[in-house]
Amino acid sequence: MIGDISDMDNKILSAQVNMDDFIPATEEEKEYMVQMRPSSTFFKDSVKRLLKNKVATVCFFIIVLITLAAIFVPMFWPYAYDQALGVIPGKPVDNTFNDLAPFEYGKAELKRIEKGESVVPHIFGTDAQGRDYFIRVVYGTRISLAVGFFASIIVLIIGMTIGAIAGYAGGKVDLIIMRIVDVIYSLPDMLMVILLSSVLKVVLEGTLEGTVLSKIGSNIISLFIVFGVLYWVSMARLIRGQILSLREQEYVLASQAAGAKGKWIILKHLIPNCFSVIVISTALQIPSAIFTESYLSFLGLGVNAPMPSLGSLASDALNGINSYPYRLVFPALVISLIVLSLNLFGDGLRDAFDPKLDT
Amino acid sequence: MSLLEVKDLHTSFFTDAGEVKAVNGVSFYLDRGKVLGIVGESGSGKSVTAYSIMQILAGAGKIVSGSIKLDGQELVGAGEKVMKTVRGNKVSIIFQDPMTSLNPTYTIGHQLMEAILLHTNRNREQAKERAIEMLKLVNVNEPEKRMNQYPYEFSGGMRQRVMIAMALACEPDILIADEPTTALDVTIQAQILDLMKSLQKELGMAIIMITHDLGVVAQMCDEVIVMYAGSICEQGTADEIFYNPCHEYTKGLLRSIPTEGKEGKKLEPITGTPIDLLNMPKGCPFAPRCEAAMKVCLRERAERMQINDDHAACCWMNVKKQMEGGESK
Amino acid sequence: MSENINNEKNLIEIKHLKEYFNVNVGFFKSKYLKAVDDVSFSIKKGETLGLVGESGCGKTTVGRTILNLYKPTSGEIWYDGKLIKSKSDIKEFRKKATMVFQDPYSSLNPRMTVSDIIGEPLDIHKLYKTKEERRERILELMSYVGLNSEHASRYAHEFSGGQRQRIGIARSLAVNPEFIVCDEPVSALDVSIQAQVINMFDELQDKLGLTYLFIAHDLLVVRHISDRIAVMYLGKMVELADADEIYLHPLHPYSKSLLSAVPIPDPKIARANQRIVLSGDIPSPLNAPSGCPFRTRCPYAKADCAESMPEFKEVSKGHFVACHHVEDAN
Amino acid sequence: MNTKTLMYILKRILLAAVTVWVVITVTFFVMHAIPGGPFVGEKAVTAAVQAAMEAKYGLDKPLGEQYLTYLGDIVRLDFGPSLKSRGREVSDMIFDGMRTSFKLGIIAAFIALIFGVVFGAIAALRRNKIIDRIIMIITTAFVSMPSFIMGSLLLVVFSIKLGWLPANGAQKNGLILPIITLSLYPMAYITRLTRSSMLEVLGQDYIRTAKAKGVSGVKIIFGHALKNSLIPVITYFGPMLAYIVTGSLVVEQIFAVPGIGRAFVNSITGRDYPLVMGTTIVLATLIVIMNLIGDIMYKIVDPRITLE
Amino acid sequence: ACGNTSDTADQAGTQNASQAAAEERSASKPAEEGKNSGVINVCLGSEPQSLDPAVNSTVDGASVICHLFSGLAKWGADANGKAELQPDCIEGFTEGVKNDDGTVTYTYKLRDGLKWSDGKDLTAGDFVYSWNRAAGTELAADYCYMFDVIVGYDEMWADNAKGDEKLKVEAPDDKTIVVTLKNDVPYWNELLAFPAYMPVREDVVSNESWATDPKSYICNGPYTIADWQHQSVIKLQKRDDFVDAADVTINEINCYLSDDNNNMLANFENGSWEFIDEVPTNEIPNLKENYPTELKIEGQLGTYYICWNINKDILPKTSKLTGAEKVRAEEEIRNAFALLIDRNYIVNDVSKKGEIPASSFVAMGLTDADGSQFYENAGPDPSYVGYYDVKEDAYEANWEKALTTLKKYYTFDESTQKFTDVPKLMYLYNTNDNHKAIAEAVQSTLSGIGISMDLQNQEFATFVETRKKGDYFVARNGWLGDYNDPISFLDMWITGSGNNDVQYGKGAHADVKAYSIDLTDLGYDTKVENGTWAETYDVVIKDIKECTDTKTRYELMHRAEDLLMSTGCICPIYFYTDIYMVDDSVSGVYTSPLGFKFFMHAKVNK
Ligand SMILES: Nc1ncnc2c1ncn2[C@@H]1O[C@H](COP(=O)(O)OP(=O)(O)OP(=O)(O)O)[C@@H](O)[C@H]1O
Ligand SMILES: Nc1ncnc2c1ncn2[C@@H]1O[C@H](COP(=O)(O)OP(=O)(O)OP(=O)(O)O)[C@@H](O)[C@H]1O
Ligand SMILES: [Mg+2]
Ligand SMILES: [Mg+2]
Repeated sequence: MIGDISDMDNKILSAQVNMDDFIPATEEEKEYMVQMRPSSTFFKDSVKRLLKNKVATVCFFIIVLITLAAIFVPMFWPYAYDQALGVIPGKPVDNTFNDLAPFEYGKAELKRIEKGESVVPHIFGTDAQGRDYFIRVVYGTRISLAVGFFASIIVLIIGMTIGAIAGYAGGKVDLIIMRIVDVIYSLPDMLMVILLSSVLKVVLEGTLEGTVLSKIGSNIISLFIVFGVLYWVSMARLIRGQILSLREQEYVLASQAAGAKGKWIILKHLIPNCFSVIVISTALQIPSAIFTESYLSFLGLGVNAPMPSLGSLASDALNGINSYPYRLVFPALVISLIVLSLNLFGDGLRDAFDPKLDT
Repeated sequence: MSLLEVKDLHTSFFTDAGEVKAVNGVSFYLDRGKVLGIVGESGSGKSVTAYSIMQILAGAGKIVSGSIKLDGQELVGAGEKVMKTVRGNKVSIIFQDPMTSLNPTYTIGHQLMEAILLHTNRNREQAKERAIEMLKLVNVNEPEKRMNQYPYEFSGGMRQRVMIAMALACEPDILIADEPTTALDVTIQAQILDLMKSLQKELGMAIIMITHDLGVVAQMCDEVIVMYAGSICEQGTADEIFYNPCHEYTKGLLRSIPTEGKEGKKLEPITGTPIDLLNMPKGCPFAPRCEAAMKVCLRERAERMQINDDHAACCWMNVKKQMEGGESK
Repeated sequence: MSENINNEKNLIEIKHLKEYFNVNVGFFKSKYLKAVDDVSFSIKKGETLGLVGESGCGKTTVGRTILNLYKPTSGEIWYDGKLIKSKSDIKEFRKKATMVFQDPYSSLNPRMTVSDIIGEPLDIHKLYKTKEERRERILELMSYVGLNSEHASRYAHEFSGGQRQRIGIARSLAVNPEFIVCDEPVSALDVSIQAQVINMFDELQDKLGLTYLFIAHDLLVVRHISDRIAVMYLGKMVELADADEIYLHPLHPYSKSLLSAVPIPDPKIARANQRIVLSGDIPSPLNAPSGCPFRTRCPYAKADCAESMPEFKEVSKGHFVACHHVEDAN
Repeated sequence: MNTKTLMYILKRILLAAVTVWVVITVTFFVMHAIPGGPFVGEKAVTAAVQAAMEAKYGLDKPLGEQYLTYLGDIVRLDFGPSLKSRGREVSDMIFDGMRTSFKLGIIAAFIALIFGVVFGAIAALRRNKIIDRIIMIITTAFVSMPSFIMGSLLLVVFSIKLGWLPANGAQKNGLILPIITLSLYPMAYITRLTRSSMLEVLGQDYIRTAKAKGVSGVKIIFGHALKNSLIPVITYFGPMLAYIVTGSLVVEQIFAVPGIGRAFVNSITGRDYPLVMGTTIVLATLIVIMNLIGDIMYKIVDPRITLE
Repeated sequence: ACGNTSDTADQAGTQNASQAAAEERSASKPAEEGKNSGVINVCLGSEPQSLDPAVNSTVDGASVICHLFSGLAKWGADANGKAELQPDCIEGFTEGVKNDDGTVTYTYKLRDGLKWSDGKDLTAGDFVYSWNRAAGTELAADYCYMFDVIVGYDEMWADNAKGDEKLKVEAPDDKTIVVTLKNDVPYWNELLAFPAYMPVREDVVSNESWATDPKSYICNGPYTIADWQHQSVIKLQKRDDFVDAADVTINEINCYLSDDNNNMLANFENGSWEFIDEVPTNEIPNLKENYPTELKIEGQLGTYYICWNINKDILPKTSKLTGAEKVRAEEEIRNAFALLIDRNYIVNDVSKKGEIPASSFVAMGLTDADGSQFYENAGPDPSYVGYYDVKEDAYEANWEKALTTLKKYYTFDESTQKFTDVPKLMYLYNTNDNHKAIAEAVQSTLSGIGISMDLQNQEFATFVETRKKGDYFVARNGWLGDYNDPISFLDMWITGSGNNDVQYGKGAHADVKAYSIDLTDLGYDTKVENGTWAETYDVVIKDIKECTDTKTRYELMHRAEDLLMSTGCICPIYFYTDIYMVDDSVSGVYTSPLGFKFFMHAKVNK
C-alpha cells in the first residue's frame, strides 16, 4: 500500500543538493540547533506566569493600594478617626457636623469656606457623632486588614502544624487530633469566647503592662488568642486531608529512604506541596476573620470603641440603614473589594505556582 | 479506495507558551483488515495523531490543516454531528491507561451499554445482552456479575479487556489501540495481544496499533509508521522496518533495545534529549541527536523518499546513498 | 541458604523476610496481606541481582523492606556481616544503602530545585561542612549522571523522564552508597532513553563498585544488567539462578511463561514464537490460593499443589526453584 | 447497604457519642465558669430570691454533683426546664426552634445545591467566556459579602423599598427572604467548587473515553462529569447543611425568624443553663450526624471510597 | 349582686365621656370615618420570658399580660386618651383604715359578673391565693418585693421562715378582699394595677407550664391567647364573655415577636404592623421628619446615668490627701466631671429619643408630697432644677466651673489646654449602639482637655456581674422605677443592696468616715458627723421606710438624694423616655407611666 501513494510524489532534490551538504555535521553545529529554553527557576517562572495573569495582577495592585492607603492616608488626612468634629472644649457640641452626607460641610466649616479657607471635604460624609467617615473607613480598613492578616496567619500556623502532624502521623495521633477538632467544631464558640474574653482580660492586663504588646491592646491580643484556640480547626482539617494524600507520594518515601525524619518531611516536602490549598483557604480566611472580629466585639472582644473596624462600621451602619445606606455601603464595598481581590489573586497565585498546570 | 486516508495532517496545541506543533504533516492510508503500527518515542505525536482522527483533542488542540477521509467521507471540519456517528461506531479507541480511562463512579455495565445504546437500535435489555456477550468475548469471567461492578473492583488486565469490549461493542471498522498494554504485565499483555489479534481476524476490522514497544509491533503489525517529533520519518512493512531500517532514528531505536546476545555489552542508546516542539528547528528534527548528521540535515528537512514498494523514509542518508550508489537501488 | 552461595563475601543477606500489611476489611476485622512471604536471598559485593515478577507480586515491597522503609514483619537483614536492627543501625545503613525509585515523575518533589533534591541526603546526614562543599558535591554528582551544572537551579518538571531518572540516581549516589535498590528505574522510560540509563548503571557499577538489587518486570532489561535473576510470584520467590541459566533453562512454569511472553522485537521470530499464554488473572494477594500460589494459572497444576507450598530448593548449582512438578514442566 | 457499611455507621455513631459527651462536659463546665448567671439583670433580685431560685433548680449544689445529675438526666433524654422562659421545657423550645430552622435550612441548602451546581457546570462549560466571568464575579461578590450585610440589603430593597415581600418570618411568604439570604453564600461557594472540580473532571481520561464513544457534549456533562465533580461539593455539603440547619443567628435576627440560632444565642446571653446545654447537645449531634451523612453520600457518589 | 351603684354609674359616665370624646375626634377627622377593622398588628419586643403575671419581669410581657388579666385596678384611658388609674375588678377604690400599730387596712368589693376565660367565676379567694403565690418563696419571682408593703411579707422571707407564712390578705367571702399594709403607701392603687397583683387560679397554675400553652392559659382579662407560635407571634382574641367586653374595640391583637429594631421598622414601614415599640436610634431624625404624627415619645420612670466605682482612686498619684479630705476632693472632682458632659447634645444628637437632660437621680415622673415633680424640687439651688444646671445655655459656665475645680487637683498645661496627670479612666458599658455612642461622646469631650478614657464593652451578663462586683472604674448604668415613689430609686444604695454598683459602704469604703447627716430639724435624733456610709445613708433610708408622715417622708428622701449626689459617684445623664410608633390609621392606643401599652380601646381604620 505504501508504494501506491500516487499523489505523494517522491521528488529527489538532486538539483539543489550538492555533495558538500553530505559532509558530517560537527557537534557544535548540532548543539546549535538545540535551543534550550532559557534557564529559569520555578519561582521566576511562577512570577512570570502570575504577571501574565492580568486579573491577578490588577487584584494584587488593588490590595497593595488599599494597604498603602490604610497605612499612609491617616498621616496626612486632616481629621482623626476619633475626632468628633463638633466637639470644642468648653463649648456646647456643634451638632451640624453630625450625619453629614458625602461632601457636605458642618456650619463652622461653611463659615471657613465663606472666608475663603479651603476645607478638606468629608468625602464619605460624617457619622452620627460627627466624625469624618472616610478616615474611619480608612482606619477600619487598617484594623481589619491587620486583624484579618494576623488572625489568618495564626490560624494558618496552628492549623497547619496540627493538621500536618495529624495527617503525617496518622493512626492514633490522627484519630485523637481529629476528635479534638470535632469537639471544638461542635462547641458553642460564643460560650468559649465569653469565657476566654473574661479570663484573658484578667491575665493579659497584668502581664502586658509596660510591654510593647500593651500598645496593641489586650483586646486585640485576646482576639488573636481566640483565633488561635478556636478557629484553627477547619484549616487543620483541610491541611490534614491534603497531607494524607501527599504523604503517599514517592518523593516522601525517597526522603525517608535518605534518612529524613517526620519534621523534615513535613517542612520540606508536604507543606510546600499544600501551597495552593493554603493560598486559597487563607484568602478566604481573611474576610471571615474580619467578620469574626465584628462578631467578637459584640461579645466584648475585638477592637475597642472608638477605634473602628470594617466589621464594626458595617454592623453599626445597620442601625440607620434606611437613612444613611452609604454608611453600610462604603465599608461593605471595601470589604468586598479586599475579598474579591484576595480571592482572585489567590486563584492566580495557585495557578501560577502549579507547575503541572500549563495551559 | 482505502478505508482511512490521512493526508498532510497538522495538529497544534495553542498554549500560553506558544504553538506546540504536535503533529506536523502526517500522511498514511489504512486498508480494511490490516494492522498498522505507529511507533516512536514518547511525545512524538502518536496519540495526537489518533485523537485527531477521532477529533477528541484536549481543549487547546486543533487540527490546523490536512484531510482525514473515512470511507471517502471527509472528517476534518465535518462537525460534531458527523463525528458523533463516527466515534465509537466506525472508529473506536482503546486508551493507554486502563486505570483512568474508565469512569470510576459508574458500573462497568453502564459504561458498556452506553455505547451500544447510542449507536444501535437495541433496547436496554438487548444492549445488556450484547454487553454481556462482549464481556464473554474478551474472556471476562462471570460477565453477568461483573456488569454491576465498578472499575475499581477490576484488575488492570480486566479493565483493559473491558475497554476492548467497549471499543468493539459496535463493531467498528477501525480500532485504534493507543498503547493498550503499556500498563500491563507481560503475561497479561500476551493475553491481551492474543485476544486482539483473534478478534481482529474474526471481525475483519483494521487496527491502528500505537506503541513504543517494538516487540509488540513485531508481533502484531503488518505495516509500521515510525514517528519522530510530530512527523513520519519512516514507513513500511514490519519486515522492512526491522530488517532494513532506512532512517537513522529507526536504526538507533532498534540498536538501543537490549536483546539476546548483547549481554555484558554496552547498549547503544540514542544520545541527547528529544526536540522541543515549541522551537522546532528548520532542519531534520532528529539531526541534533543523529550520529550521522550531515550539514544538509541541519539546514533542511529531507523529503519523503520511496526506498521500495513497501518502504519509504525521510532521511538525507538515503539521498546520499542514492546519489553515491546511483541505480544501485 | 547462605551456605549454598559461593564463598565470596555476601554484602547483603536476607533471611526469611516477611512483610504483611494489615488491611482493614471490616469493623474490627483486618486481614493480613502477605506482600512478601518468607523470602531469602543474598547478594555478593559488586553483584547485580535482578528481581522480576508481575505487578503486585511484592518486588517493591522487598526492596523497601530491605531498606527498612517498611518495618519487616519478621526475618533478618544482614549487611556486611551485621544484623540491621536498632535505630542507629538503620541510620548508618541508610548511608550505605539507597534506593532509586520506580517513577521518575512522582519521586521528585515538584517544588524543589534539582540541587536541593540531590543535596537532600547530604543535608539530612550533614555530610558537608560549608555551603561551598555542598555545592561542589552536588555538581560532582550531577556530572556523574550526565547533567550539567546549569540544570542545578531548575525544577524537576522541566526535565524529560530520562533526565529525571538521572536526578533520582544522583540523589541515591549522594551519600556514597555501596548498595542501591533500583526499583524499576527504567520501566517508565522510552526504549531509547532506557538504554542511556541502563548504560549509566553499568558505568557507575564499574566505577564505584556498587552492588545492585535491580527490580524490573522487563526481562530483556533485567537479563542485560543482572548477574543473577530471582523470579517472584505473589509474594514468594519461585526461582533464582544465574541470568543466563534462567533465561535459557527456566524451570518454574511461571518463569517459562514469563519468558515466552516477552515480545521479541523481530517480526519473524515473533510470529514464529510459541508463546505460553496463561489463562486467568493474577489472584489478589488478599486471597492468595492455598499451597502453591501459582497453581490457579499453572498448566501443570495437580491436586498436591493446593496442599502445600513447594520447597525452594536447589536443583542444580546455584539454581533454586519452588515447584512440586519441576520434572513435569520440563 | 451491606453489613460492612452498617458496621461502619455503628462505629461512627459510637465515636460521635463520645464526641458529644466530651462536648457536653466541656460546655457544662465552661458555662458555669463564665461570669453572670441566669438570675442577673440590670435590676438585681434580692439575695433571698436568688437563693430560692438556685435551690429550686439545684444550682446551689456542688458543680460536680450538678454535672452528674445532668448526665443522668440526659441519658433519660430529660433536658430539664428552662431557667429564663419559666414553665417551658427545654426540649419543647429546641423542638420549636429546630422545626423552623430545619425547614429554612433544608430549603436553603437545596436551593444552594441545585443552583450552585447548575451555575458551576455552566461556568465550567463556558470557561473563560463572558457568562463564566459574570457567574464568577457575582459568586465572588456573594462569597465576600457577609450575611448580615446581605440580609439587611435584601430587607431594605425587597421589603421596605419595593414592599414585595414581608420582613417578618411569621408572615405569609415571610421565609422567602431569609431563605435567599441563607442560600446565597453556600450557593456561590458551591458554584465555585463545582466549576473547578468540573474543569478538573473534564480533563480526565474517562471523559475522553466517553467522548470517543460518541457521547454528546451535554450528555458528557450530566452523564459523566457531574457525578464525579460532585464529590468535593458533597464534602462541603455535609458540614454546610449541619451549619445551616442549626440556625443562623444573623438571618433569624434580621428577619425575626423563630429559629434555633436565635434561641441558642439568647440562651447564652441569658445564661439559661439547661437551654444552653440542650441546644449544644442537639447541635453537636446534628453536626456529627450531618458529617456522617456527608460521608455516606460520598460513598454513594464515589464507589471507590471504602468507609473504614 | 352587691355592687355600689353609684360607683358603677361613675364608671359608666367616664366611659360615656371617653366614647363621646372619641366620637368627637372621629367626627373631626374624616379619615377615621371608616369602620374599625378590629385587628391590630403590633410588636412589643421579643418573646416574653413568661406570661405568668407573677413571674413576668419585662415591660413588653406586662403589656401583653395587661390585655389578658384584670387586676383590682387597671390603667384605663381618661377623656383625653391618656392613661389613668381606674378600678377594674372592684367597684371602686377605697380609703385605707389606719390601725393602732400604724398598719392600714383596705377592704375591696369585687364587681359582679367576673369570670375566668373558661367560664368559672372569679372569687376573692383567687386574689388571696395569687398574691401569696406571687410574693412567696416557693415561686421566688423577681417582683416578689412588690408585696413587701403588705403585712406578712417580711415573715415569709425571713431567714428562719418555715414556708407556711402568709400575707395579711383575706377573703371573708367570695366578693370581699381585706388587705393590711405595713403603713400608708401612696402608690398602693398603682400596685393594684401591676401585673404581679393580677389573679391566677390555683388549679390552673398547679400545672407548671400553664402559661406557655394557649390551651392551658386561663385568664380573666379582656383577651385570651388564641395562638402562640413561640418566638414568632402571639395572637390575642377578644373574650366575648368578659365583663367589660362592650368597651373593648379591638377583636384581635397580633403580637409579633422580634428583637431586631430594623426588622420592626421594616414591618412598620411596609405597612405590616401598626405599632412598634422600638426604633433604630440613627433612623430617629428621619423618622421624626417622615412620620411626625406616628412617632411618639412618652416619659418613663427612669434615669440613665454614669456611675463611678467609689473605691477607685482618681486623684493623681502625687496627691497626698487622705481620709475625709481625700473623700471631699474626690467628690469635688467627680462632680466637676459631671459638669463637663454636654447632656443636651447627648439627648438631642446621640440617643435622640427626646430624653430629658438629668441632673438628679430620682427620675422625672415621680411625684413629690404635693403632687409636683420630685426632680424639680431636688438640688440645692431653686434657680435651676436638680443638682447642677443642665440647661443648654449654662454649659459654658459649667465648663469653666469644672475646669477651675479640676485645676485644683490636676496639672493643667496652659499651652495645650490639657490636663497631664489625670489617671486613665476605663469606661465600661454593655454592647449596645446607644451605650457605645454615649460613651464615645463622653470620651471625645474629655479627650479635648487631655483626659483619656478607654472604652470597654462587655456582653450583657458579664457586664452586669462585673459592674456588680465593682470590677470597673466608670460604668454606664440605668434605673427604671416600678412604681411612683422615689424610694425605689433611693433604697438601692444602702450598703447591703444588690444594686449598689457604686460600692457604697463596700470594700475599702466600708471604713471611710466622711459623711454627715443631720435630721434633727425633722424631729429625728439622727445627727452624724463624719460617719461611715452605713451610719448615715442606711439610717436615712431606714427612717424613710418607717416614716408615716408623707411630708416628712418626702423631705427625708430629698435629704437622702442630697447625700447620694454629694458623692459625685452618680452622674445622671438623662431621664428615660419611651419611644414607639403607631400607624396613623390607629387611634386610642395609650401607655402607662411604666411603659405598658394598651390596645383594647383602640380603633384601626384600614
Ligand atoms: N493538551 C496538550 N497541550 C499541549 N501540548 C500537548 C497536549 N497534548 C499533547 N501535547 C504535546 O504534543 C506532543 C505529542 O503528544 P502525544 O501524546 O501524541 O505523544 P505520544 O507519542 O503519544 O507519546 P506517549 O508515547 O508518551 O504517549 C507532545 O510533545 C506533547 O507535549
Ligand atoms: N503500604 C501498603 N499497604 C497495604 N498493601 C500494600 C502496601 N504496599 C503494597 N501493598 C500490597 O502489597 C502487594 C505487593 O506490592 P508491591 O508494590 O511490592 O508490588 P510490585 O511487585 O512492586 O508491583 P509493581 O510492579 O506494580 O510495582 C500488592 O498487592 C500491594 O497492593
Ligand atoms: Mg500517547
Ligand atoms: Mg513496584
